[in-house]
Amino acid sequence: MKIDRRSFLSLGLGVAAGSVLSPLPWKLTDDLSIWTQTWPWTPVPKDGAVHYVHSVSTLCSGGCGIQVRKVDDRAIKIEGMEGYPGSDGKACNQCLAGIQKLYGPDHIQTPLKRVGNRGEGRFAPISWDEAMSMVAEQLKKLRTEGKSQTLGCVVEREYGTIPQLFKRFAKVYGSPNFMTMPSYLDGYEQIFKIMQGEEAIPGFDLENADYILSFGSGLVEGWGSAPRMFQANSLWKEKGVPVVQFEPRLSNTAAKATQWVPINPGAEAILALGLAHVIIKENLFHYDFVNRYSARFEAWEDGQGTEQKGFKDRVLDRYDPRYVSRVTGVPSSQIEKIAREFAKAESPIALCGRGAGHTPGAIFEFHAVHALNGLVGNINRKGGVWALPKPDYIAWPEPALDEVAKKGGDTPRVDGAGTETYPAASSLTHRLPAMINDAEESPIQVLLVHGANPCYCLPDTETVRAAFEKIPCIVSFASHMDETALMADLILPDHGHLEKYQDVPAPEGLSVPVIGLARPVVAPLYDTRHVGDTVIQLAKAMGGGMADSFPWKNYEECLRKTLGQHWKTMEEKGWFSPDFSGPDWNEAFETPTRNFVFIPERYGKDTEEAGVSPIEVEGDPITFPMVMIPFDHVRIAAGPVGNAPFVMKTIEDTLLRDKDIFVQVHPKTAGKAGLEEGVLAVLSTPKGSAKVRVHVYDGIQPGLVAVPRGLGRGSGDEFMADKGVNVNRLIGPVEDPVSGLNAAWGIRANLTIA
Amino acid sequence: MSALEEKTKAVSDGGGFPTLFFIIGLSLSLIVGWIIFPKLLYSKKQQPFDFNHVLHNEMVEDCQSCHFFREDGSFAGVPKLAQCVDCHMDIQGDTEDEAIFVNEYVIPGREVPWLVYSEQPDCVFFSHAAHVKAGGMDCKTCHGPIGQSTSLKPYEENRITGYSRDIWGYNIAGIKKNTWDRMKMDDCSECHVQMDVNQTSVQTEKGACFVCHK
Amino acid sequence: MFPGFFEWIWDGGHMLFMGGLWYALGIIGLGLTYCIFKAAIETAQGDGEGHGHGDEHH
Amino acid sequence: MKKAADHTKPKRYGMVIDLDKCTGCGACMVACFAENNIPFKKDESEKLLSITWMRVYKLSNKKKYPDTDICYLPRPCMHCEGHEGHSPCVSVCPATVTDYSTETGIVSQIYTRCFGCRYCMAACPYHARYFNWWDPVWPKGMEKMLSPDVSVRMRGVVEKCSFCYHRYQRAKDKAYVEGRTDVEEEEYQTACTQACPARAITFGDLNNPKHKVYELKQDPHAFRLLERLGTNPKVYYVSSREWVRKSGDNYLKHEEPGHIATKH
Amino acid sequence: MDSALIPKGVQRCSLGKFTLLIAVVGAVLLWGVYAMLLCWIKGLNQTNMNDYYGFALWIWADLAVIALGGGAFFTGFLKYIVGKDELKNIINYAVLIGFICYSSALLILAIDIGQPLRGWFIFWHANVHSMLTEVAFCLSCYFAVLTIEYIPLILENRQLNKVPFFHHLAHNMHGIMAVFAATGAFLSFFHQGSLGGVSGVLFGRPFGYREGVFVWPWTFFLFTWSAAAYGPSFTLMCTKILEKASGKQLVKDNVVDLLAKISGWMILTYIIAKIADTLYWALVTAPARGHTLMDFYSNNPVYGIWILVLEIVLGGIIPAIILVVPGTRRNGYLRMTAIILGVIGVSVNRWVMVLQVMAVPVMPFDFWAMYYPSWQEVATTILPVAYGIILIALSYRYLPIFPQEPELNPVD
Repeated sequence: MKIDRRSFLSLGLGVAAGSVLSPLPWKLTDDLSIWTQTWPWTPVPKDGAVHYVHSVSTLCSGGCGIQVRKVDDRAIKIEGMEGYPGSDGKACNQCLAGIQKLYGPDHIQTPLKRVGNRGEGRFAPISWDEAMSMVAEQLKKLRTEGKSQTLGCVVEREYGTIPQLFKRFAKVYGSPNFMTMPSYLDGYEQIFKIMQGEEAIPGFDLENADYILSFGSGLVEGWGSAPRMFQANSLWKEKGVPVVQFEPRLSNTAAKATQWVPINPGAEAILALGLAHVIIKENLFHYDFVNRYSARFEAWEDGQGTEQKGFKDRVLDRYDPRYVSRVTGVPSSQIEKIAREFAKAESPIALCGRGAGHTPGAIFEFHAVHALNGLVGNINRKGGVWALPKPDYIAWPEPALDEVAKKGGDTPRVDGAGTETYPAASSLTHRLPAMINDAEESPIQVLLVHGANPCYCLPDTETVRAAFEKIPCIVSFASHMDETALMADLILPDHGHLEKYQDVPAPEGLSVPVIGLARPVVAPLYDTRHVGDTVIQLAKAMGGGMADSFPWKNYEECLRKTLGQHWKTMEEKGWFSPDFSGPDWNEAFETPTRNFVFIPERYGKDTEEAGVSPIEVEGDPITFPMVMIPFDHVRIAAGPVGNAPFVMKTIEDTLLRDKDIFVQVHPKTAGKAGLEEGVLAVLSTPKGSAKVRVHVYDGIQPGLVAVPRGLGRGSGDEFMADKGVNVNRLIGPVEDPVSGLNAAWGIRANLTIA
Repeated sequence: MSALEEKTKAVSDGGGFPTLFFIIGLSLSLIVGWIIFPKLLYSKKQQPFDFNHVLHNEMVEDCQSCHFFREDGSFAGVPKLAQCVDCHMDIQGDTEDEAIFVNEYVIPGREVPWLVYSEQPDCVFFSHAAHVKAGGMDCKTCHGPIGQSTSLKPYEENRITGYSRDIWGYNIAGIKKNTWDRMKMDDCSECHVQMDVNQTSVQTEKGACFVCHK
Repeated sequence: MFPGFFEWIWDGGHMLFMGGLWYALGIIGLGLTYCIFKAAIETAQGDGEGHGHGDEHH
Repeated sequence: MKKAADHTKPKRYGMVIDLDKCTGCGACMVACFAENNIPFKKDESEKLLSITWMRVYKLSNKKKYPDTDICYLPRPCMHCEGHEGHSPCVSVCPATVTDYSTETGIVSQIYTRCFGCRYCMAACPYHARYFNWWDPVWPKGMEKMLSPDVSVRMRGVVEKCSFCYHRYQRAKDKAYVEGRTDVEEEEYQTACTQACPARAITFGDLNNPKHKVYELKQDPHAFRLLERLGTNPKVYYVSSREWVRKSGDNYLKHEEPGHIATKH
Repeated sequence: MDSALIPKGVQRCSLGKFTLLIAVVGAVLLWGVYAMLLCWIKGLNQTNMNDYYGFALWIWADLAVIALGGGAFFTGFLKYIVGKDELKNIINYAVLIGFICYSSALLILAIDIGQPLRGWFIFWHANVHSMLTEVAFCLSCYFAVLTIEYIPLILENRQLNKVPFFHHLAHNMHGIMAVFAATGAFLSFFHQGSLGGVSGVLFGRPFGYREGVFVWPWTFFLFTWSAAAYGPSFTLMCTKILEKASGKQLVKDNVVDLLAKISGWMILTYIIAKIADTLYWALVTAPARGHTLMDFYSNNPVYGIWILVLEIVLGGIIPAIILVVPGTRRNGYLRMTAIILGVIGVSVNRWVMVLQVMAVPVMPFDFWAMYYPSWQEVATTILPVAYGIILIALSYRYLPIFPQEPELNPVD
């Protein structure tokens, strides 16, 4: 049979006709399109029963009350917990995106031992047993050598059972060097000590205040508890509460304020005293409070019997609005107007702590601002500033100290806090790097770091790194890879924030004390261990008195016992609020005179002579004609933990583009330097230089270069690592001579075209 | 040249053979399309073990005893292990399937990986509450008389789309005899049009998309 | 696309638009079928040589 | 056999956003990302390639220091009603992917129907629509955070804010199980509304006098974006600042905002 | 070697030279195909399009080639319906160009959409209110018509025509070509219009939006008109290019003159309508939405008022005058200048109606979005050009495209 072309054609036609009449082509077309609707590689989330778990998030310093939506055993989404004090149903960006930290790729999965050079980031997984015995051996060795004081502990904040376990550990081990990371709260802590004689933490009754004076505080930029501040801000809008923001740059807070008053940076203290001048001169201050409950407002006799000028005269002498106007750049008419409005308000409140409060600032500033609150008598009063007692629910028995512990504990702290020079300070961690670098042998031999990220957060990170290089043994308890963990010899990973129990004294800045409970939302995903358990087990491994001081089986038992009767409330409600009703003014102050002291003892003779002058920033004005100021942006986390991917996604393209950070300069400043919007430039300071892009912004004082904080992470997931510049690398600490706190608000800088 | 060849040539010249070839081609592709293709398109999978609905139905009130609504209005679907263990802590009867269930799933506490015949694509939002609670429909209308089954049929999976054959229906041409034969969008829409449910779309004057999609 | 589809509505827009479309498609389809059939018949009748195109096999 | 049970009064879900309260913190965006399975990639700084159903714009009064002022403006999908539901995008979609429901006033988008012609994106003056230029990828383990309430989108389709419609579906289910047919105001709130720490966003039925939005939209300082185009959006903004209100639409030199726009 | 395939009575270059040409252009084609595959496999992230620029270079190319391919339908309309019989000498070429343009347009659309495997949804789930649906339907139908018009041409190849069936088929198709052409013209009128409607109906985009009658914005009619006006110019331009390339006159002057004259008058009437439309838009439509004309042409690095001048004056008024006035029209150089200006003019118009629509900010606080295509976009846009050259070369070599060629170039 010969199959010719024609037959072949017919066959083909037949096949074609048959196909059209069969379901094959049609079904295939349909199925192919359905295939594209859910590619095999497109994840399909599994459905299940939805339920919510209440917890408190520790990702931000505010401590947001959260509820986590779960579908079966997967955590899906974080929302705010209704009724949680302060944040009440809301949460900050970091905490909202917290699920990404849980499931994200930078969650440390197992104990790690450094195998590469310091900071190189090469680690090998080891077992918990091995890791624990390595640390215990190191510690034992040090102790037997009589160098127990060379143990250092760095944590983020002092309060809560976990930092207290570290503190106790250091104490029974025999070291005074338990350190916390700097924050504006350090300033308030000292000011409460010297002006009110109290060991206290600040609470601001912002919801009831009716006039807000903010000396550069980023009230809606992460200052205190972010969600609480946003709600307070909205409340002010609803009630028409005036908010005055003094700041050299139009920040979000300034834009939200009723009035933005541009001010020369660093002159805040002088401005506050200028306002005080008007208030005193026009007799607008709170007579009752000033006359009955304060000291040294008028002239007084010192110990030697010499008469000293009182606060009133000093202020009247020196800070008349014309002078203040010259220094601060704020017109004197404005100073007078604001002072009058402030003093005449029912509950006016003056706040300080720059930006989100990551650095303390000069004690003069805290003093001057707090003196304003004193002048209007708005202390421990509805709508005022409260000195809240430090959380006292942790009432563990005093540990028995052996000889080593006593001897070591009595040695002066490495950072100088609590010494004669800086008696009011409890921690001056920013001084630690210099101390280590200046010594031949590092005064810290073993450093335990938990929750803090000194290698990123401390000023002058290059120096910090150099110091850390010198520490023979660094142990990190990080649950996510951070800059400090990268420098560690050993990482003993803590559970993630959604995998564990923890008491969270929070939220920051609230005028009533609250203790929240973080609890495991999901079972730990990896081979991690609760840091509380790790510390307890380490103590047990040390044996002897140390083991006896940690009588708990595990952390959970420790926490339950510590919270005692409150545990049940916390389990049910998610938090408890210790009884606190502020004392009357006649009992409120524990200074020797039982008064609010306008001029504290340690205010210093020298300042009396010279008056308060702005804190000078580092650098010589000729090489560095501009001044760099860091600023906080609410969409960038500048604390120990960097942005989650979702939060990275919200960062504006005028702050970060690809890997380039933008610095903000006034059009005039840009013009002078020949810079245009978006160009690459080199920002240099006495501490170093970095490649940046220029954002020309009308809302900034000419001569300044503003750099966002929180970028330039050297570790973490690909979504945040190596983007932009860490501003802490470009700025160094400036020591406040009175408090020892870091008073740097900026640094001299130059910006030139790249 | 043989006689046959001659014949062929003659026929092909006269046009008889092309018709033959046309018919051959036609029938070949019809056979492929209607018979072989459906067999190739679907892969058969067995359930982890067999399940007897009739047997269980005798012991419970109704379908919702096992396939229940949660408090939040969502539908639990195929029961989880937790529900089954109430009775099946240990082996009750003497079937091999129950033994598999208890030994392989109940004792190790493993969820049974049931293959769900009516599993819709991810883009579908199907509200059981709207149909059963608000609409008063019975299960059979969509799921068929599954309650009367004594064993589970094999699960057939479309090799291209990955979806169950029950969605398109067992008839490859997509023809249905019963309401439960198919579960495509048009089948949902047919009923929605008839019952005048959410016919609020501006574009189609039929059901708005966000009624059944998510 | 066809009456009975989910997106179909019996309104002026659909009838005009789709009517026009099917009308055009119909003409194209019918025209093409006509040409093919006619050509097939002519080929079968073998009178393909008389159209007077300037082709070589004339 | 028509069934009337499901016929609830037509609603027009919408928002009123108080720009005086909005601090530009971005919590609405983050909540939206998490709620709606929005993908994220290594670099999201190119905003024209970054999917953000809710985008917070930064407005400036363009004045010189120290008279400069800025304002943040969160922009979800406006769920334009246009003329009888013919919003800019709905009428242009060639494949009936996007639709307007007269029951809820929500503009829907069915990703599996979309074939990615992007005509709707060209039509939307608010840039509320986003294209999946890339296949969405979740780093290993992170797909655990995906919500089953919202379908994961595939490469090559357009997506946009749905007013968290799935929450309405969930709320309805709950109502049905409890023997109700309708959902209460607080039962259906969008993720951004729920998350906004400044409580600047209010969401509800613009037709229902009992809902908060009903009254808020009548604020003399309320305005809508680009009202003059006739898009008839369902998102209202309130600002006490005149320059902000003026930034909400285009005006010729001599025109004053209040007198031009057709209100409500 | 391939002389058996070459039409009788004409001369063609050597096969080697021809192969070289095809190879060179083919390399460009392959480059385009590579880019096309990248877009299909890796997705549209290969382009520089973004969420502000959802329509970009491709869609411009699409609109432009369809406008230029308008020569096919309009010449067909003139020949078969109006009865301008001289045009039979150029209609084959017009059809070929139309075929290339439309097949390219379809290919571009297939690359442009994010989910090509679902592209058929536009037919299946059609939304008849969408201009794009109309475009898709008419475009594919008209492409079918063009294919039908092109097939008999192919069948007239010397070897193919020897097959009796093909011979008859070609003959029969020629016989009822008027019916096809009429259908094609009907379809074309509509889809050219709907392409204009694509941006004209965007009431959210004041730059593109136009008022109109019923569902049709003015751009609907302007696009049809301009395609009819400029399409023949493009056919003439392609003819000239081919004449230059082959070194032979292929169409008689009277045919060229006739088509140029028709094109000229069409351009003239079109540009008057366009000016009226522009004035109405600038003085009424845009101001009612708070825009002045200059809002659309300032504050950006590219789109200045020059673009309007280029489109209307240089690309409209000037070619119209040159082609309408017999004296200037008959001057070969001036005629060619007018034709080129016209082609530029209509291309600019399509560019403006696609890319500038995307670029102009609508929200007052938004910014001009600038865009430049990625190499993948450029390559896939050049792909149709290479494909067109190859198809023209093959067709010209092996098919009797130009009936007047043997007469004008007698073989010795």
